[in-house]
Amino acid sequence: MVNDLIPRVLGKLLIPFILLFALYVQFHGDFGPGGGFQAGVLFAAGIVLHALIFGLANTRRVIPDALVEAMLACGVLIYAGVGLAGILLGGNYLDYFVLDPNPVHGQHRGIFWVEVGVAVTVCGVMLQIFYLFAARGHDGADGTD
Amino acid sequence: MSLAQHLPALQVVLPLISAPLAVLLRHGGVAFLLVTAGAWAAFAAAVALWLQVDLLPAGGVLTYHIGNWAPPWGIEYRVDRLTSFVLVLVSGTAALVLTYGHASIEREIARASHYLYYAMFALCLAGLLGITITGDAFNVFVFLEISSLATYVLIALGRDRRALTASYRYLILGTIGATFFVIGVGFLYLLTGTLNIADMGARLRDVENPRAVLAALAFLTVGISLKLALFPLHQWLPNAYTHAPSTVTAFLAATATKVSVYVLIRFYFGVFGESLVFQRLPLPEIMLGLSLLALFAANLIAVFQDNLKRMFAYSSVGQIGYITLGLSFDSVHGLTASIVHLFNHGVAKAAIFLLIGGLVLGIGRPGAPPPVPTFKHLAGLARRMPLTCLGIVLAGLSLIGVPGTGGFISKWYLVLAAMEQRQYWLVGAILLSSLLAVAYVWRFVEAAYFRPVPGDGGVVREAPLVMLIPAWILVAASIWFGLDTSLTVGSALDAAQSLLRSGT
Amino acid sequence: MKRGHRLEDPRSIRKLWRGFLVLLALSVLAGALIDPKPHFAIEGWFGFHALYGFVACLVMIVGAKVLGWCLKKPDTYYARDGHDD
Amino acid sequence: MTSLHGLVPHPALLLIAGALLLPLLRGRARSVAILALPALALAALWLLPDGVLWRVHWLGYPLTPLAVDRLSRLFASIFLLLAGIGGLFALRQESRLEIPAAYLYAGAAVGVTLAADLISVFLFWECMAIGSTLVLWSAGTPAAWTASRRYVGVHLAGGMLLFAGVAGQILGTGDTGFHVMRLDSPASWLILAGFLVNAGAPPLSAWLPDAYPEASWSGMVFLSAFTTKTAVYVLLRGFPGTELLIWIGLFMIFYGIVYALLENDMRRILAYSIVNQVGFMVTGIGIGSEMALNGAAAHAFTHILYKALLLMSAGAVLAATGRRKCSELGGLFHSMPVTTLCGIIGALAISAFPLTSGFVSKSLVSQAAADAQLQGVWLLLAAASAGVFLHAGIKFPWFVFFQKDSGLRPADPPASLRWAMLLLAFLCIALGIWPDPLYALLPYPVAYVPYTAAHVVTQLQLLLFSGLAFFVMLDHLRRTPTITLDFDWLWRVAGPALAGVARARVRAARARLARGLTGLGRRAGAWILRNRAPDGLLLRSWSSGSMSLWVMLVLMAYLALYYLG
Repeated sequence: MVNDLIPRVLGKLLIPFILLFALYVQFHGDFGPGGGFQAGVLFAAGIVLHALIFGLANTRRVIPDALVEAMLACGVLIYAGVGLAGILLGGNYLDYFVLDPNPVHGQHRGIFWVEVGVAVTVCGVMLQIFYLFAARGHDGADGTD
Repeated sequence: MSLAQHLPALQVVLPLISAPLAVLLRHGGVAFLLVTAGAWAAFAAAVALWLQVDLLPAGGVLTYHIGNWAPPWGIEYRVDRLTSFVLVLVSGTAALVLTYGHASIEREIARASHYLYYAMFALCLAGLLGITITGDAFNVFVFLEISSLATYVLIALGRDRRALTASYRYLILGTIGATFFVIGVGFLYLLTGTLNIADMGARLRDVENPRAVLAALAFLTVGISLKLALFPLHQWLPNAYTHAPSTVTAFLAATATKVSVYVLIRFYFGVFGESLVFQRLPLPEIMLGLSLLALFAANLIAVFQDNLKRMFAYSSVGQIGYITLGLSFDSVHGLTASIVHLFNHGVAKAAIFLLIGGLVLGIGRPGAPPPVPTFKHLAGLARRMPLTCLGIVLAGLSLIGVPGTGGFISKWYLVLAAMEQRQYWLVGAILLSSLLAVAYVWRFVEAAYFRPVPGDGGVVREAPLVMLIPAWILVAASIWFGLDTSLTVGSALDAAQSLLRSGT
Repeated sequence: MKRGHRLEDPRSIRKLWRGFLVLLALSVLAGALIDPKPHFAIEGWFGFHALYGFVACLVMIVGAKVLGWCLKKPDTYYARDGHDD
Repeated sequence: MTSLHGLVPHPALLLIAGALLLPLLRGRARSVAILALPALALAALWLLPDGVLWRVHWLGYPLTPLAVDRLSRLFASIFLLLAGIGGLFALRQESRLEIPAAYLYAGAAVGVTLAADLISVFLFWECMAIGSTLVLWSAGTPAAWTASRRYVGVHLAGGMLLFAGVAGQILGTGDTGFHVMRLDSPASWLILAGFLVNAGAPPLSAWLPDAYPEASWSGMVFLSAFTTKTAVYVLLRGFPGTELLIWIGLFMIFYGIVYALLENDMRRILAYSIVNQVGFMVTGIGIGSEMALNGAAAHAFTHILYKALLLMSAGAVLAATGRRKCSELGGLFHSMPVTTLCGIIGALAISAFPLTSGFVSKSLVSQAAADAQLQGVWLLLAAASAGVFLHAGIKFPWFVFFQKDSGLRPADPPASLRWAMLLLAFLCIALGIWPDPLYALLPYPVAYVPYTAAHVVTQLQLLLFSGLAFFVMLDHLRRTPTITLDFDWLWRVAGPALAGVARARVRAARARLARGLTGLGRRAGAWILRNRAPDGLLLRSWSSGSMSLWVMLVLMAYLALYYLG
């Protein structure tokens, strides 16, 4: 689709907004509808669109496989890290109240980081699935199975 | 706040964290170190928890509130005697298998996937530990899925292409099992409005709609029975065990089905209560029948297998029959037998599959994909791999239930339980079925010790020490727990008594 | 060794037989000299043990023969058709 | 473990530990260890005082794995003595497995005699089965291998009976102690059955002549001594005076005689004669008076010695000639004078000839029968004495060492074998002449004098006339290369054949049913048909669909049952 003008232009226009919207959903999750899962999916959708328009190879240059796997891992680590932070700060595992002197702020902070972890992991998983399916038939040797 | 207080959380979190780290670092060797360290840390935590529970008065429970939310609302981790017992088994096996596995994994899994293997192993371990320790029914489901998904990947990592279909079959059936489980939990949630297992049990007594409770019980029973491979829902197991990498087989055989049994015990005694499950319903009869079928049919099938791993996989199905048989008695002795056998069989089976892993390594040619360990390969092997073969025979004695091995202890309690209820024919059945175990262990002995070495035997080396030592630790344990029963029987008796007391 | 050992000489065998018969007679006669202190009446009969030993052995041999007709098989019986595996 | 006599080790464990270490030794050190181990264990045994010495808790039960009284000391002593002499005899055995296995076996047998609770007895009992199987294996021949499989099968079955019995007894009485039991519960019947299997009682007696003769030339010496005599010991302790045992014992006696008379293989003759001799002991236990029990114990003691002597002479012949069949042997006295002499001494002892050890022990049993006014039993025992002389006392030496010259001229065996035989021969004669030391060891005080003129004369009459019967009937006793079917036919031929018939029946039934409409029958038949095929039902993998079907079925069944329940 690289040679089709309209999708290219529209894609270039839309993709930043999609990513931005994903971030909005992510950060606004506290107050309105949204949260890490939705944000992760939206973010991944933006990148999938990129791959559809500019080709998988280009997308893979932008977001390499290693980064996707790293995202998978980092998300879980962030989540678990928040939990451990609770322990280090004197609370129980996943205890948000102790993350800030003010318990309400602590709650916000805890939820925020947990949602970041979820978003990163979900995005990573989506992209990984997309890459695996998209790569089939082109460079099968790349698959991890 | 000391570290000791957070052990219940750390128990699960330590292996859990090692998984993403292993993925992040993308290097097999580093992943091995990380995950193995995580498993040993989990083992240390499990032992520490065991000691902590030991200090509590009889029937005492350690609880840990995740996120500091009080139990009926928040997720609670509960550690009692039975829990810590299973935790020690699971984490201990994982630590030994991981330590053992490096050499075997080098041969059985493509190098590029090593870090994946370790990550999945860590996830599986974390999932199993989570199932065991959590006191929240939905959390059980989550951890069940974590461990199951990791298990499917681990099985699919086997070099044999049939590993993929085996994994796929397990995926289908495992998902059905998990779905049934979650349907059951859903029913219970609707009826009681809580997900906390202890709370559920308390509120269920006041529930007026027995039909819905029965449906929940049926779904849970079938779902968990699938995961624990109760005959005739066992068909996923032989293929999965046969085609998975040796270390995976060893780990799963010792832990996965055992944790499922644990969940079943938790739900039967903790939620539904003894009187409903065992006195008002024909469940003990059904379970007795299915257990007997497992004892005879699965053991008989095992005798005819040609593939060593498959033979011992079927033997696992048979041995699970002993565990469920103990459950069906609904007595302290029966439950003790179940819990003890869960442990003793896990230890012996892990030892056997680890040694088979060494055997596969020994008979294979360097560089070639690992061969399938059939009886053809076994001819005269005892002379060339004496330690491996001797270890398999010794652990096999525990499967038979020879006095002086762990298996004897479990059978002793089973027989006592049967006699208590004056079911002498069952005593005969239990003892007869152990003759079938004799038959398949005997087949191994005959092939390994008495058949001449074939002319084109090729080069066969004894397995490396790094593999033999963990395997032999397990072999020694299976004999040790046949002689000194204070740990196994002590904990099991304690757990059985408190379970039966709380159920009434 | 064509001639055979002393014990295989027919003459010495005859002598041995004679000696054996004398021994038998002596043992029966000795029975007359002792005080048997019988527990059972039958034990007190003269020469009871001699007769009983002889007859009991004959009965056992004949019994074994009869049993042998029924149950005797060539000693390759089990090996023959692979029962023995 | 608390031990009052911490310095003295448990004799059985000492021997077993030694057996496990023996494979590490080589050459002279090994020979010394082989001879020293039983001696040390014997010394340890005699250093122990009477009474309960070890108390252990296991599985929540109090166990007493070491307790000594007169009866256990007697049996433990003879077991250790024979282990030592057998070790000397087997010193030159090529199989390096045999002596360690035999010592494990002997140690376990000693353990049974020193254990005062049922659980320890059972544990040592199973250990004995393992040790004896290993002794059998170490012969290394295919025949020994297949025989050992049947042997293990029978012993595992016996062990299971005992296991169930012990569990039931402990559950029923709450007492782990091993005392006199009455046959008033299923558990005690099971225990008795388990003991009797090892004693070689019918109908499972056939394991003994089936398996023992397949052992190596030295292995059978060990096998003859421990299993059956341990069974005698436990019967003595557990079931004295059980009348049933009289009849079982008498059956064993005559079974042994008749089968031995028909037998051609010299070692199978001796194996049948073990059953016969154990029959005497079992009968004695059944009579149950103090004298009868003394007799059973004394007879076990002397029998171990002379049966070992007989088997050593047979073993020496086998080692020298490689032949076992009477029809292929004969005339060996020419070149094997020592072996011949020892064989004859053993044969006289087993026949209870005056001045041999058998005379002083067997007399106790028949005297006890007479004292109890059991005329029928007494008569049968007298006939049996004659029969023993017939089948073992004359038949064995006659066909092996004399009869027609087979032309074989093997030399006497090497020194270690000769000395072992001579030692036993000496003991057989010495105990016959001077029985007081043996009598002093017996569990009850002995006020019996074997050497009265009346007894000697009547015994001589009995034996000499049975000798006459032998030579008169010699033509009918000619050996033919045959075997006689025994109960083992049931599991060697009939079982497999029945299974075959059953399979054929099921197949036929399947055909009939298939013609009908029932699909169920077809499936059952197909299962039988396929069960051993390589890609049959048992070996193939199931598809996910059929597995899911099963899940659904089980769920439906549960739901339906709950709904109804």
